Amino acid sequence: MYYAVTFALIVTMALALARALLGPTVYDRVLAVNMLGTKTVLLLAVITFLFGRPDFLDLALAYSLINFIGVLAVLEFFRGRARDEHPGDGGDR
Amino acid sequence: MTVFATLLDILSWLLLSVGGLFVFVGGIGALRMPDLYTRMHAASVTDSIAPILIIAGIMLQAGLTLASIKLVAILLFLLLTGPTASNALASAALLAGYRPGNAKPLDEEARQ
Amino acid sequence: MIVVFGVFLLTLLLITAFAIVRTPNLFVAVMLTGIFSLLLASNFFLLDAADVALTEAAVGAGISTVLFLGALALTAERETAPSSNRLIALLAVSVMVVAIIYATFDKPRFADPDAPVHRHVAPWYLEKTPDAIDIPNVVTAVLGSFRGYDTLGEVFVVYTAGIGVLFLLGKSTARRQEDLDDAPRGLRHYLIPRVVGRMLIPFILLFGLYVQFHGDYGPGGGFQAGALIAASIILYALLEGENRALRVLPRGLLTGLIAGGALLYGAVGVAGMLLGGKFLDYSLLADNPVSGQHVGILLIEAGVGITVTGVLLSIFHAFAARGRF
Amino acid sequence: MELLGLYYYWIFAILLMTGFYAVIAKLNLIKKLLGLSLFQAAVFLLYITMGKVDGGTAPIFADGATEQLFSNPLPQVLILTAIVVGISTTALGLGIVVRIKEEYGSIEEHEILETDRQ
Repeated sequence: MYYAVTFALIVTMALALARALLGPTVYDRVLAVNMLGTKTVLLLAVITFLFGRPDFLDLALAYSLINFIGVLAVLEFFRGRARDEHPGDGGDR
Repeated sequence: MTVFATLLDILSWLLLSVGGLFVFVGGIGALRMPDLYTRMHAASVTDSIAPILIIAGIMLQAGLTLASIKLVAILLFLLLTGPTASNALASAALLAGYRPGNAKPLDEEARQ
Repeated sequence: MIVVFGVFLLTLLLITAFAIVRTPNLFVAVMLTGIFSLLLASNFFLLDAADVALTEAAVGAGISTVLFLGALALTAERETAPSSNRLIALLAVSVMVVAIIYATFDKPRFADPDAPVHRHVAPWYLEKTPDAIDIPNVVTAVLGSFRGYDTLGEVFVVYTAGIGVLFLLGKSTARRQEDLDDAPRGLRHYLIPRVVGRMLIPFILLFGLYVQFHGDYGPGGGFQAGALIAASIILYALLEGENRALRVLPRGLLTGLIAGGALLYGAVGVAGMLLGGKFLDYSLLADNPVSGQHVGILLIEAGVGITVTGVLLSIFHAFAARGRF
Repeated sequence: MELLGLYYYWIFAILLMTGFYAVIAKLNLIKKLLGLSLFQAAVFLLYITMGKVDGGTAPIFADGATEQLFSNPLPQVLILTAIVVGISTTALGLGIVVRIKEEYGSIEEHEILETDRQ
């Protein structure tokens, strides 16, 4: 059954990757990256049990903690760009 | 194997397969939906209900071990960060001029 | 079956790589690099490399995206010109691909236990680790003790790269200090991400310390821990503005960390010499050789962690001081 | 099975050369650096692939279990350190690119060469 879940997860990763490649807006791509991040956490968690080595859950834990930073960095990047394009109303959103 | 253990097994496999189904459905939705916000709606299924089901399913297999505690932590962090990231993304998109139900941005500048 | 999953993920990896090279939008390329890193880490894990996957997770998910975005903010978001000499380049590359693929037919079968790689020193490491070092994680044992020289070299490469970035971008002329203090910085206007992000920071720090000190027993060690701790401070800087992060860990302290970690590593080596052994011989650091090894590995992992944290944070601040973060 | 095993090496070859193509054919300096990290990732993948042993598991002794078959720890050690070194050197490259942008006002190779010629 772990195999079935793993299969569902990697197929979904492929679908999310397709969304990331198709775009069309940058927000779609960020959405796809975020989705792939969650899928990776689940994939790693399932595979640890597939391998029968539950002590490797640390990996999934690391991803579940860190994935957030990438999304925040992208948002901050957008905000900085908006501030540069419209000087004056910067930052206060 | 007692009846109880068998029941637990069946329950865990059930949770896992339903979780896998939700992941798959969410993936299809994220690919096929017409605009950003509906896609986000579909993707949020894989960020909320799917991890709950899948991790609950694995936890039933793991039993009361350190692995279960780690799984709870993983689930907690996923449930904290996933919706937050979606919220931040949606608000950023809204502020950038994308309106729901409108596949195209209001200001047609080359934002991508 | 797992091989099939691996092949599937590798194919996704390849598609992502093509997309990275093809897209003219550099921002999109950086987002795709994030995906590439996720897929790469999954592949490493499927190939039994838990430590490597953890490193890729710690470095690829947060830090490399942040650094590339920082550089994009300072340069340009799109490439303006098409490729040069596309046909010649494609020809050269295709010839090379064909040559390498031709060569693969002579390689040992995938995962062959009798391949030459596995008959050299690796069995010796696996056999000796329980007796000589007595820690469960063979990767840490090889990294810290058997091949301590290598790791010392790597730490100094990281150190040199950090110093190089500081030379190039340190003491920025781009913005004055008072400017920095006035500007509303960080994501403090996004309330929800800020609250949630602040809740995460202590957990990432705690997890970083766990990875640092649990490295002997499970996947982990100084390199991963350094990257994780740096990621938590970077998260703080993203949420609260760079200045607050600098107030927690000022630039001078970071420079001290860079040098201090490398020095700690070197000092452990010299201590071995002073006690009458060889350079980086930990056996003499405690009463019996095995606990000496434990002490030595603990100390050098701490040194590695300190240097990596210092270098990654210094690099982040060097980019951030000039740009938007 | 035989071909599936070789597929890992073929992916390595194509990935390596995809990165190399970006380095030699693209004019944008950041794109070149992205290509370089692809190149690097391909090498990482080759090492880790060669370290895999059939039926093996990650080289960390589990509690109680003896006589396990482990994958080769040595390539993992080399690549683990190489990943962190890789990000540091990439950062150094990005630093150089930022400085070039400040001096030349461009990160496109042909425009930089143009400026140099004047």
